[in-house]
Amino acid sequence: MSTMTFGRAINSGLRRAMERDSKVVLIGEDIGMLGGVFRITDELQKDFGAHRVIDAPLAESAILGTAVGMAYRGYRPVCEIQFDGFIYPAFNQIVSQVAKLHYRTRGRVKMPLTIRVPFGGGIGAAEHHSESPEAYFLHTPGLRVVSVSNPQDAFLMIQQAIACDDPVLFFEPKRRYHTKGEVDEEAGLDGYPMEQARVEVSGDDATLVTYGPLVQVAREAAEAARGDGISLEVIDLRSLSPIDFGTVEASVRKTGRLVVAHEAARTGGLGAELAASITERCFYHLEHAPERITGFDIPYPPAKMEQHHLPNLDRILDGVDRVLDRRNSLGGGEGY
Amino acid sequence: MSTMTFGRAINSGLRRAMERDSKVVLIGEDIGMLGGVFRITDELQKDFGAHRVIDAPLAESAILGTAVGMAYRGYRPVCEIQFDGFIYPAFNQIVSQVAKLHYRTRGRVKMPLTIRVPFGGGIGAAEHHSESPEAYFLHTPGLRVVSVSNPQDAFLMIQQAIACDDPVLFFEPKRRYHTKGEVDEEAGLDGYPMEQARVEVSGDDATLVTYGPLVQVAREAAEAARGDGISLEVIDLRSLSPIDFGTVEASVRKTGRLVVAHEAARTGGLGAELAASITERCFYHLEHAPERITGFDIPYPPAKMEQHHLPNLDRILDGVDRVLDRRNSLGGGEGY
Amino acid sequence: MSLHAMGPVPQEDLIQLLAPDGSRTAGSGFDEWIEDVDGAALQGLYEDMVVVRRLDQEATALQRQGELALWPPLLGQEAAQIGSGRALRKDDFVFSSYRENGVAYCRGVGYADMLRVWRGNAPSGWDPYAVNMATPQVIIGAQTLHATGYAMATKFDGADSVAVSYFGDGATSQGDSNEAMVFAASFQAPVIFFCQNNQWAISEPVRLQAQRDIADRAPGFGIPSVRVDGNDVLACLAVTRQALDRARGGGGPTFIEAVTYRMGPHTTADDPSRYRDPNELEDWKGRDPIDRLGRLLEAEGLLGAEVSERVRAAADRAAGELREACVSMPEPGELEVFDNVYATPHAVLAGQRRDYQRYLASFEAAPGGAS
Amino acid sequence: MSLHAMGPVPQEDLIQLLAPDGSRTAGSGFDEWIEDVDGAALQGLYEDMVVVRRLDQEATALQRQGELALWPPLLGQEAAQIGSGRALRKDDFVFSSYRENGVAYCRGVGYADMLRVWRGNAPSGWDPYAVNMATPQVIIGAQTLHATGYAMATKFDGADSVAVSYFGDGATSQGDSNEAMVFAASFQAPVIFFCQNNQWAISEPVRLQAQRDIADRAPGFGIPSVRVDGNDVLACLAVTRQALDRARGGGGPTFIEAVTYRMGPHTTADDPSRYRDPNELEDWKGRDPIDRLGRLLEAEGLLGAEVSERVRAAADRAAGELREACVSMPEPGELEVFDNVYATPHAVLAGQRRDYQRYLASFEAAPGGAS
Ligand SMILES: Cc1ncc(C[n+]2csc(CCOP(=O)(O)OP(=O)(O)O)c2C)c(N)n1
Ligand SMILES: Cc1ncc(C[n+]2csc(CCOP(=O)(O)OP(=O)(O)O)c2C)c(N)n1
Ligand SMILES: [Mg+2]
Ligand SMILES: [Mg+2]
Repeated sequence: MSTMTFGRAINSGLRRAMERDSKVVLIGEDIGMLGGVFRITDELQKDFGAHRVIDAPLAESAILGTAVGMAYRGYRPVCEIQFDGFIYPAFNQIVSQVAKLHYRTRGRVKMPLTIRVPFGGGIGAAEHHSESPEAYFLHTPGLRVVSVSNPQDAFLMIQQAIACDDPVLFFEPKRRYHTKGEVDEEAGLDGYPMEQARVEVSGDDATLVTYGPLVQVAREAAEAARGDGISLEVIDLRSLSPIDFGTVEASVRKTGRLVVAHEAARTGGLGAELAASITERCFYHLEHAPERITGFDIPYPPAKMEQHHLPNLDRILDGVDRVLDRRNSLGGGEGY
Repeated sequence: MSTMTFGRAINSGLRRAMERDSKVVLIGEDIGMLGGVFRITDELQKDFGAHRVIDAPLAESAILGTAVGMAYRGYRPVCEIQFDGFIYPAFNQIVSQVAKLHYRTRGRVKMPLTIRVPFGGGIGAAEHHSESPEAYFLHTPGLRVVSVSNPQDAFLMIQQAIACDDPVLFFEPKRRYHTKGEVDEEAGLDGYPMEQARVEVSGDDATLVTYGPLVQVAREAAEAARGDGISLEVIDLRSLSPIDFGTVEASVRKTGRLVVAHEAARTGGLGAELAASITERCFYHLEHAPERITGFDIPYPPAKMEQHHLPNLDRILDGVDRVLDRRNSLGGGEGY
Repeated sequence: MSLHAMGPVPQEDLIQLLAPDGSRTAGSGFDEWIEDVDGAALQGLYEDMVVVRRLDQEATALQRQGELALWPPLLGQEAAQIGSGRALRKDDFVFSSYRENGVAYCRGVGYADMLRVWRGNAPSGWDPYAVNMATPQVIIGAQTLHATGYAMATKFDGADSVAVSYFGDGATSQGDSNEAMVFAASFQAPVIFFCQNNQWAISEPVRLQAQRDIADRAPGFGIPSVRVDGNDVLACLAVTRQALDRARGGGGPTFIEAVTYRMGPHTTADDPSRYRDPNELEDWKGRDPIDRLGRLLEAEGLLGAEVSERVRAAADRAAGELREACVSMPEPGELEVFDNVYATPHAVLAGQRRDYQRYLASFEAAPGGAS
Repeated sequence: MSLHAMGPVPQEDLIQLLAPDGSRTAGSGFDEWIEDVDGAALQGLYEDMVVVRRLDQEATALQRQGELALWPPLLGQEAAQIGSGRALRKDDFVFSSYRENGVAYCRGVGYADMLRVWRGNAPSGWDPYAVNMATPQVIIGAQTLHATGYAMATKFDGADSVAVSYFGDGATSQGDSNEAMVFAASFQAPVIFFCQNNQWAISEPVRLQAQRDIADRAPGFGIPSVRVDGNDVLACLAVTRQALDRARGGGGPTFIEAVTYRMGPHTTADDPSRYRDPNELEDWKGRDPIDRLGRLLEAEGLLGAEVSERVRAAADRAAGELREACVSMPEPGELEVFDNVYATPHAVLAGQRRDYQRYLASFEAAPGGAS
């Protein structure tokens, strides 16, 4: 076990993957000498060479498109998108090529790409630097989508993503890059599959589901709720496509109440899918309609306004109060 | 009133909009001399000139990007995307520019673009020619999204979309282009706002919501169900962003049961949003979890397989049976 | 008012080894690249072109007869495709668009595999690794990046095979095609950009896409280019061989503009009479790639009755086999839509497959339908 | 192993009117374009550059002091921005990236407006129509298309104003920038592509993006280009004037590569010591744009104590006003996040706003918090 930051854990995971398989190559903007704007690829070019850690010209479509070509030749490219908001120039290659090539070629050509995306807000950044585009990708058949919430998962899941024969969007909560945690660098990849959600906190009164940057907030919410006599079960989804509905369903069958939180816009976000699917799966166990605590349906706002957009502890607890029919900002207070 | 095809109705609506406002210009691939691959812009270049109906070089990002520039100068560009699957090269311009410029400029710069997208399947086409990408856009704040289901709406809503000061994605169900219907070309634009859903068929037992190409199938389903003693209420959403939840809510409060159908992939599709929102809004009126009848989570399949992907009459009726707890493919049969 | 600057396509400066009248053109500087092409080889190229044209016509007919959903004819582009396609080594890798069935023929693609996707039976036709050619790319320009990435990886491997990307004049307008040149130049990737400028992108003339010759664009990216007579199979062979040689030797990418003409419609769904002058077609018929080589063969006594007969028989046989492969193709199964979406198991999709299977089964259970 | 072909940036063939030592360079062929630039005008350009550098330094200091969230310095690029910016007419329209605060200054953008976005107070700073300049574009390359479309529309209107797009060397790799050249050429749009090649795109040297001089790319698209000494304010003024004149006269687009150097970090968040040789900076200091014009002024007796003092005072005043504008900027309101998402009412978003308002109000109702 060693203590390391989130960012360092990904760096270490990338190094492992590169050591294990010489077909793993990294490609992205500024990832070489600079080590990436977040230093996630620090030292890797020095240690593995410029043909394993490739500083790409400034063109995201080409980063993805050439990675597709490399995958055709048996490579496992790991593409870094510098910030969430810069993934859109590559959207065409991701949606029409990366996602479809295995299907198109009837399984002949594998696309084991990993697309690393630092995502989410809370860092006081400029426009296009704080977005949460995951819903676009989980609506795209052929892709897998994961998001990590702690250094240990970051270390292992980046390796699992790279080892996976399907393309994986790997969403890194950039505001947690400097968070420290324990990492067991000896842990094997088979231990905990990346498709599986994890119950982070056990509880009985309501189920709170989230992923990535908000897992920490959800833990804090559980803590705060406990002080109020409410027992929250917190689930870190980890995989956003496919979603591990089984784990959430088991929890909701127990609690009867679901709150889902994410930073992405509400309409058409992951929360809608989770709420709809869980309602289908355990309608008769639900005591209240699932609540979504999300970013609003607005472009990501300027730094001094992001506090009014991002779900935080209070907004999440307000949602918990709603599913529990306790007093909340929209009324309630009869039940429980 | 005159009888005309769906395609002709859009053509006529475009002509009206161009006559009314000289700032309306059309831009797209093959829309001039050819009149578009579906002939929707037939004769318009001849009548309005090459600077009003612009054959663009083969580059969708540039079609959208130059349209943004034209909008800066007070124009109202109508961009034609040749087929649904070719919108992705323009995704970056749509999501980061078209959708955000009004917000970014604090209301100073309007983006009254209309983006016409022939969408959906059922025409036996090759890959990338039958997709339903609407969910990507309804998850994108700053955009409006509509879809039309009949010639009269097509004629009016294309004009409303062009007249709207916000950017509008205008989804045209390409498999209905040759469907004929009555069109009142004298109807005014204020009559029926494009944001409003429409109850197509009144009924009491369950609410069936859809849009675009499946509205016709939904009507047929209502007809078939009636023969079985089931009274379906059919709603054509018309606007996908914003969704007119009020109309759906009123219906579900009456019927207690919701089925939503679309061709797009299930996970993260519009159906998820509708199911989640309606569950929130009328949880205590629901007798059954909302059902989604959608395309599967697969890339759009080849022509000879599309019948196994597209929601059709039987699959929709099976969904109706499910919300009514009648016998259906997955069991049931106790209730009702 | 014409909004854009258009003009006729100039025919000077084309690399040409064979004039439309069948005589050999001197002074191209490319003769050395076809020194080894003897009489038998010329006859082979001729047969290839005749067979490919015949296959193309048969496929067009199959579409008219309802056996194919769509077909993108290559009529007129045989020299560009056979000349370049026959230059390649087995371990080179092709990334093409949808119109390169002549190249696919050179790579050894079988007839059923060639038609599968156009019949609507499968998402694509063949195993790319069996013939070292990716299946058709429909998204304009996308494959130029795939070829570039493949070539970069070839270089990582220290191999000397070359990636070849085929695309049209219209594709040069797409961002992807230009980014591909940036990457190819920066990484000195062993890739060939083979642009068949067939003068049209559906209804749009090349002068809407490019104000200068297409071949003029690559040098600005640091990529040498040639403009070749695309209806001259010998010239296409020669320039491709030179480009391959450069790439194998570490000299990086080459851009080839093959100036040719799409004599047919864009696809069988298109009606070119709406947008182009029939005289243009007549004009290009005088430069027909097959007639041209035929005249050379005749002049050299290489197209006697026996050879003609052999070529005709080969074309007939090919057409017959193509038709047979088409009509005898097995229909896809009901649950095939779910196959190969992912390489590894996917719980949500597995659930959808299971439900759909039960749905299908419910019809057997209750013959009256599901409702 | 170096995967890409890199080399030093050649300095020949640059259009130059003013040598680094302050002497006038002869023979550029561009003298006619600055014939009217008299002593007072030279002093004006000098003052502009000094003021803009001072503003830039003040903004950098404000960032260090926590008053701004981020700042993208233009240090070293003053001549490129002032030379081109001062060539424009009021009715021309600028589409820039994030680094063109010198151009914004020329357009008359106020200080608070310049800082608003970098302080994090607003999605952007100014009203584009008040100064005929779009607010900063962060998505690399996107604005090249906006400028092209604006120019197309200008042509529809029969107006003779020109759209000018500013972008960096890195931006030339993006598909959008290349598509913009395709459209600009095809529609002969009155647009200027003004590329400030400051040698770096964050940590990536220009030779990763382009194997040939950047200015060499445009001609292949049918767009004339010039490569100008970007640290020579007179040359930048001259080439921009020529390009504007061509565009106004119906001659279509021009591409300008201004060869300059980013003397500071990419932004205040960047640490260039990780990737670049300090000698490079020293080298470029010898070509400093302000010193250069200063030497000319001195040689011509135009930079006496009085003028120097006036310029210094102007810079001090500007810096003071900038600081004051920054620190006195009102904070955004709680519900401002919901404003201007749409131009017309939007029911779903209105509902979210209403709920959030009630949520905020609930804290007042129950001081203990919402839970
Ligand atoms: C991204 C994209 N946009 C539009 C289309 C529709 N489309 C198919 S072929 C074609 C014209 C292509 O012209 P060109 O590149 O010259 O190739 P050719 O068909 O002449 O061989 C167009 C516009 C497409 N397939 N992909
Ligand atoms: C589409 C996109 N990709 C990546 C980035 C991140 N990024 C911001 S500036 C920059 C470098 C730009 O270099 P250049 O075009 O030379 O302009 P300069 O900063 O030197 O003025 C990068 C990669 C971005 N803003 N947009
Ligand atoms: Mg073509
Ligand atoms: Mg730069």
